[in-house]
Amino acid sequence: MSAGQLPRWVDFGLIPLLNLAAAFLVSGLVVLLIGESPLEAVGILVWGSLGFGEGIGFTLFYATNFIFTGLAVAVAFHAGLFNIGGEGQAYIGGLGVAWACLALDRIVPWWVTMPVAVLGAAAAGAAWAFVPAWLQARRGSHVVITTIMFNFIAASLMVYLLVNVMAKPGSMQPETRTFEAGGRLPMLNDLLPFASFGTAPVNLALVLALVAALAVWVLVWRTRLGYAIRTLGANPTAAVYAGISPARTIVVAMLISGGLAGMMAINEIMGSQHRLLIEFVSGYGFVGIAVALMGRAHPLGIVLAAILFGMLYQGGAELSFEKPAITRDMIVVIQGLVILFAGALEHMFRPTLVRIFTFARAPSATVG
Amino acid sequence: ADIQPAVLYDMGGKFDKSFNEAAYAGAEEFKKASGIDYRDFEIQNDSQREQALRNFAKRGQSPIVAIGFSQANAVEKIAKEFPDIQFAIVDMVVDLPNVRSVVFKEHEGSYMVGMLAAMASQTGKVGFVGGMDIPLIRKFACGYKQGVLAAKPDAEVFENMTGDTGAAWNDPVKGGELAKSQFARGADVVYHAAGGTGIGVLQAAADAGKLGIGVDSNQNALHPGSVLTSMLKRVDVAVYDAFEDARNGRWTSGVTVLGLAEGGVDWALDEHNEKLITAEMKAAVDKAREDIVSGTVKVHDYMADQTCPF
Amino acid sequence: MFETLILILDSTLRLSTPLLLACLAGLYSERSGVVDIGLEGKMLGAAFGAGAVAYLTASAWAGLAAGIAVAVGLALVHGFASITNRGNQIVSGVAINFLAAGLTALLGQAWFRQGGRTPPLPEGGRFLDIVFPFAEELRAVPVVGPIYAELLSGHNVLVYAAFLAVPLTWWALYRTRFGLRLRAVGENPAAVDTAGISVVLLRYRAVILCGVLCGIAGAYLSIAQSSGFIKDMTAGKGFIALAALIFAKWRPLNAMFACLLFGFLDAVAIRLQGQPLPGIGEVPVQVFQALPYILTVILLAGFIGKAIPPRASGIPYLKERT
Amino acid sequence: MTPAIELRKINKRFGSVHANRDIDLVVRKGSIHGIVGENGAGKSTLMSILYGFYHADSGEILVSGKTAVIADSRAAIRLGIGMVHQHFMLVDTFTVLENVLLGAEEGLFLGGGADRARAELRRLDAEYNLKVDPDAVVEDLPVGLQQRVEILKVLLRGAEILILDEPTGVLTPAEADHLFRILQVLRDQGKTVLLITHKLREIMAVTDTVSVMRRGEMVATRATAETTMEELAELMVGRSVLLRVDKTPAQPKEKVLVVDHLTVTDSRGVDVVRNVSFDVRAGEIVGIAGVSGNGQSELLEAIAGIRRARKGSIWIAGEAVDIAATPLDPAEMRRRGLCHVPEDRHRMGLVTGFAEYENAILGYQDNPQYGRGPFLDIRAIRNEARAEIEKYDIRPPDCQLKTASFSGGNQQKIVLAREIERDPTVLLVGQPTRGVDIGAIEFIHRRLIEMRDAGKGILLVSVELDEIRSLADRVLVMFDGSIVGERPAETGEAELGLLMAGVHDGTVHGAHP
Ligand SMILES: Nc1ncnc2c1ncn2[C@@H]1O[C@H](COP(=O)(O)OP(=O)(O)OP(=O)(O)O)[C@@H](O)[C@H]1O
Ligand SMILES: Nc1ncnc2c1ncn2[C@@H]1O[C@H](COP(=O)(O)OP(=O)(O)OP(=O)(O)O)[C@@H](O)[C@H]1O
Ligand SMILES: [Mg+2]
Ligand SMILES: [Mg+2]
Repeated sequence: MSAGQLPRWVDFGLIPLLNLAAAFLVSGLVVLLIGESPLEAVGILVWGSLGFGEGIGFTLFYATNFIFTGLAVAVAFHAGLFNIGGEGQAYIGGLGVAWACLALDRIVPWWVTMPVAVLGAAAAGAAWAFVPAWLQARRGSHVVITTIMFNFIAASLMVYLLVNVMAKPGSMQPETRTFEAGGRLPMLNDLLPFASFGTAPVNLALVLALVAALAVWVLVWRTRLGYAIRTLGANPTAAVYAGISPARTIVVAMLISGGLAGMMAINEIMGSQHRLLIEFVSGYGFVGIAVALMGRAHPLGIVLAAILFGMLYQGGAELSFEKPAITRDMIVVIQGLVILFAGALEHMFRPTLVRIFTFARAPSATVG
Repeated sequence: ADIQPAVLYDMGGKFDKSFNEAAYAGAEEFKKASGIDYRDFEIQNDSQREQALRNFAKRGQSPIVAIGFSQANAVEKIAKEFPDIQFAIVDMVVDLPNVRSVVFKEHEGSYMVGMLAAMASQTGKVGFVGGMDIPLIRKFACGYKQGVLAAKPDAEVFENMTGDTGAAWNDPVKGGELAKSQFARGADVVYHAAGGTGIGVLQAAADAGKLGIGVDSNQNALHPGSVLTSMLKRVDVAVYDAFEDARNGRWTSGVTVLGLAEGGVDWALDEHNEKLITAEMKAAVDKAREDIVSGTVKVHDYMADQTCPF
Repeated sequence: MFETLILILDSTLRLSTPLLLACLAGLYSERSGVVDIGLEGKMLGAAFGAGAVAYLTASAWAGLAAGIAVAVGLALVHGFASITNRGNQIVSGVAINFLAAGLTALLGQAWFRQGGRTPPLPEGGRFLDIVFPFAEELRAVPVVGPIYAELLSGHNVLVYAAFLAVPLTWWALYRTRFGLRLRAVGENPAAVDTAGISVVLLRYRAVILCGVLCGIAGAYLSIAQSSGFIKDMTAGKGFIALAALIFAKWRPLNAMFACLLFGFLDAVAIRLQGQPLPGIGEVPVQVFQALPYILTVILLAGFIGKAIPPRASGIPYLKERT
Repeated sequence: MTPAIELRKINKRFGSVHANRDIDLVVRKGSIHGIVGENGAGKSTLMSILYGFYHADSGEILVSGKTAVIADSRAAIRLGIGMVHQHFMLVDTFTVLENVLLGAEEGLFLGGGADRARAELRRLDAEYNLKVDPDAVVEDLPVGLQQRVEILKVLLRGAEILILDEPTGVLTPAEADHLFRILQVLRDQGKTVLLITHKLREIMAVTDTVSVMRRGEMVATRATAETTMEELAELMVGRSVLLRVDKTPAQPKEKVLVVDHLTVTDSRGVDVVRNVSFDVRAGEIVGIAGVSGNGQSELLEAIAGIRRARKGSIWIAGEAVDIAATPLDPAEMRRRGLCHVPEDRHRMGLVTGFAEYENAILGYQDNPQYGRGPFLDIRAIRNEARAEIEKYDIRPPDCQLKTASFSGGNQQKIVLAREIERDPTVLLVGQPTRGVDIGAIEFIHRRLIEMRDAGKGILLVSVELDEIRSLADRVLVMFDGSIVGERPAETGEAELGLLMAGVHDGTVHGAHP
């Protein structure tokens, strides 16, 4: 799609804004339907997510999760693979984090544990992506099916491990013991002197996520491997022609994808919960699909989309806290509408704007 | 001044047809009786537990009742931050001076309905359908088995779990299939501890002309004549009491264990199932209740040693 | 043993029905070139619509109609986004899943105040099992009896509809004008366009058919297999149906076998769960929970070759590169 | 007599591109009317407007003297207009019959319509000698036959006005002649034919009238009898063009590529290349002639390391490559100095979604000069791409532009530049000028001769006999997977044509089963 016909600020500024406005307009109608004031609701949503330090902190905390899972989907996407397995890969990634933290937290400070945990998370997530990747590469088994299946298998594995192997004795909760200081990432609030994120769990993993985003950008557009990945995704026959091994590239791309998804667990497990617990991924992997696609598989877009979703999560929580009539389901509806209007219907206003701008630029050029 | 109570539900949400819903019922009951409104919140992910508790606390809500064992860590943390606010947690113990912990002896209630199941069974085979294979559900299952065997030592108990994802608590279709599979193996009474999934279990029992047993709240009315009884877990009472005690200035912290003796767990008998419970059955469970309360019969608590000897 | 097998197969039929309906739904859509990962959402929406209306009207048929209407409505949203506005089809599907999950719970709570559940259905609100003539009498006949009485007889009308939809779909796809054009538009929309056929209308028809079948699938869940709607009751079936569709390489007969296979694996896992395995002994229940998925992966790796989707699927049709 | 078609002041813009500008055109009924023009001149656009595939921004269309509103292709078909598109509009996975049936089903169900279509196909075969197996799947057919299906589609719908957009780009001379005979029969039956082609020889041979387009405008219309190729070429390009390749006799030196008993089996298990042996020396161009689909593509791909060979061996610059045994590795072939311009630039030679500079390193992405370690040095790559753009006059000269936005001729130059500038020992070239206008053809041919003269060995595969004859120093003819003969470049077209049809030593060699 050539963007040439509209000024850049329209393409990258006005159109997304219009789309978001449409999403909120329709959401407003739903809010109106259940008898609340849409304006007030938007106010609370925005204020709740951006209006004060702690709100921002929560927004960024959620955004961290989405950056990881969004990047995971995007890397696979560039290789022409649709990895729906982020959910399972992140879940298993938690194992890597937990093993590192449980082993080290009482012995060494967090900054020693952290690299081990990051490696553990990435390795575990990558390992979970490996089988689908290998099957796709060698047997042509469709990665969409296998990653869906591996999400379910991950859930079973984790319940087994958490209930029977890793649970702290005597606890009702299928969860490990809580990590000591050596297994906890510092909160950004404590790290940055000027920050005022209050008690929000936004932590060092955010920095890690941003580094990951930058690394993905470099990987995809500035390395030979990224070139191979994109070539394979865009034209598999050309990739073969260019001496790029499809099998190898598929596996590598999926390993990176799985590793990124696995790293989401750093934020949740080492950064916030400080223990491995059941179902901690709670849908972040799936939202990653929407984030990646809305961000057009570009790291910058993903970071922005992740922040938008972080806002919806945090602002939505504030909203349902303030307005009990607006339940958490309402927030899901709003998310759906945002994905619909800002994602799937992103071209809706385009033709109109093109007409307006062409007209404005050349009022004499009569057409038809 | 009036108290400003609050309830924080667990992930299942306040209409989970299970303990969260019971908590909601208790809070509503209190509101009706006292005219005092309350706040509540349904979390969507683990990070919101602390956030919501803190939000309540900051607004001066008290007492704040957190439902579900998953809230323990959050309650512990926030209760320390706000020592002047009264907290309560259901299903888990948090040892702090401003926290009331309410735990239930689900195994005792399950024991009672297990006995009823065994006695109502023609085939000597009964079933259990749990949501997810987690300790709490094993606790239900274990008490139930002991009860079944107490009434009929040669009885057989089939035990199934629905799944390993959150959907396990909301999958009536799978619940129905699990029940049907147990019926196919000869069971004719099935007890569920599976939230919304259980609706499918009870439906399958009704469809097949077998008996189901409800859980947490009284589900006898769902299929009158087909639900043998329900194991009541009075989370509603726990919530109601917490609010009421705070209002009357009778608030106590510490651990409250609610078993048969305290009326915290029970089995339901009403007009919907009275025809199903014979005098003989009733007599037997009444006897068992006495024995349990007096301590002559000890119902095994799975959580005590993480095993179920049955 | 034989009886066990019959019972497992019986359960297989029940479990595969919603998958099959959703899978065929996806087949129409994807064969026309519109990728649909919103099957889950459409099914969920339909389950809710069916549950709500069947409760209010005490008529299963009215419920079914409502379920279909809801799913078609969501399908049209998908069509509007991906056909008319040429949006990203996957994003649109994701959006529909979110919308359905949120709206069903929200409206369910607003209307029935039971936490997004619909109340249990009244008499007549549910599709009941159809017992074939002489089913009971013939039950005693060896082999044929149980097959007739247990396996063939005693399902609700939607089960039969689902399996009837397979040959119908095959026929529609390969023996009718609509089918020819549908297959063509999924492979090369430009060819259809130059043949003087509207790509947009054709795809809308496919997407609507997809909605109709998703509607039946959803209605089956809430007013045939269960008695009422429960929030999130589709429990991932839409995704499994999608997997089945790929497994089936977008062909109707294969779709039936794929769904039967998934249903069968599920039924076997349910049946085996909680029983010690011969030679292995007591096995953790999670093994059985994961079994259908593990077996699917193994089967996929072992027997099914590469699945090549309809060539134009997922790509919006755009003839003028503006 | 009223003209079959009259176009008045047709305008069409694609965004900022003014593809058709005030086009006027009159096409006489019962004539063959040729249209020529460079790549991107707007020929296809104009025809698509006539066929209702695109809508003109302004202008008027008259069909048989009556103003026609052609809202879509259906309307065009109803007016008796049929079109064979430059890029085939076939459903590859369908059978011939299904393709022909699409849009002409006659009724809701396929049964009756299919029978009628079958009968009609038989009739058309009898009348025009257009044989195809109705039950063959289109993607298994050679391009020549695929085009035949397109023509059958048009005829079956009873078109009175036929538009053919570059129909001969994929045909052998014999096939092209056959097509032209059919067109002449059609004309004699009173039908009107609009023919777009880059080949001026064809224009001179078959058309009655010819119109020339340049940069979206109609610059001239001539009676064919009253014009010359030179004049047309000049009208098209706006300058005079050399229509013949100037070259000196080759001076072959050592063998740089030796192919020995090569056999290649395709995915269906059929031997598509059978026991082929030949060599290429430094400083010569060896041409492989043949009707497309006789194994040339597979031969090239096997040599390039893209396709596995079942038997045989290859020496590059004296070093043996056991291509049957080692795992496939096109990169290794490149390291040994073998470069490859693939036949199909869209399928293989380019990633059209990439920027031009990214395509400039396709296949060479791992070369040390394009980066350090795992990283790519974008600046170095762009500099090289800019140099190639300049040297090969690739237009527009913007290396950051998406490759899809270049015309076919310029895309071809991108591929050629990339492979030639690698300074290979051996260059494999497949269909170097397919769909490319004469200006670009002239340039490409000149570059290949220069390479030869610089002492490179070139293996050229082309279905254009003209191209082979004017470029190659030796000609090998492939038929049904085997090399059926070697001839010097001066050999007459007739003799080569016979070899290509499988006739040699006076016997006809039938296709193997
Ligand atoms: N679908 C399209 N979208 C945008 N621009 C187009 C499209 N098709 C053609 N164009 C523009 O119109 C011009 C004319 O293109 P057209 O395909 O008609 O050329 P042509 O004369 O057929 O060239 P060729 O000989 O290469 O086939 C091109 O330069 C291009 O810029
Ligand atoms: N997205 C686009 N926007 C504007 N112009 C485009 C775009 N894509 C292609 N074009 C233009 O369309 C013209 C025709 O493109 P096309 O791909 O049909 O080339 P072609 O010359 O016909 O090549 P071929 O002979 O290989 O078919 C080119 O001149 C190119 O500049
Ligand atoms: Mg053209
Ligand atoms: Mg062209």
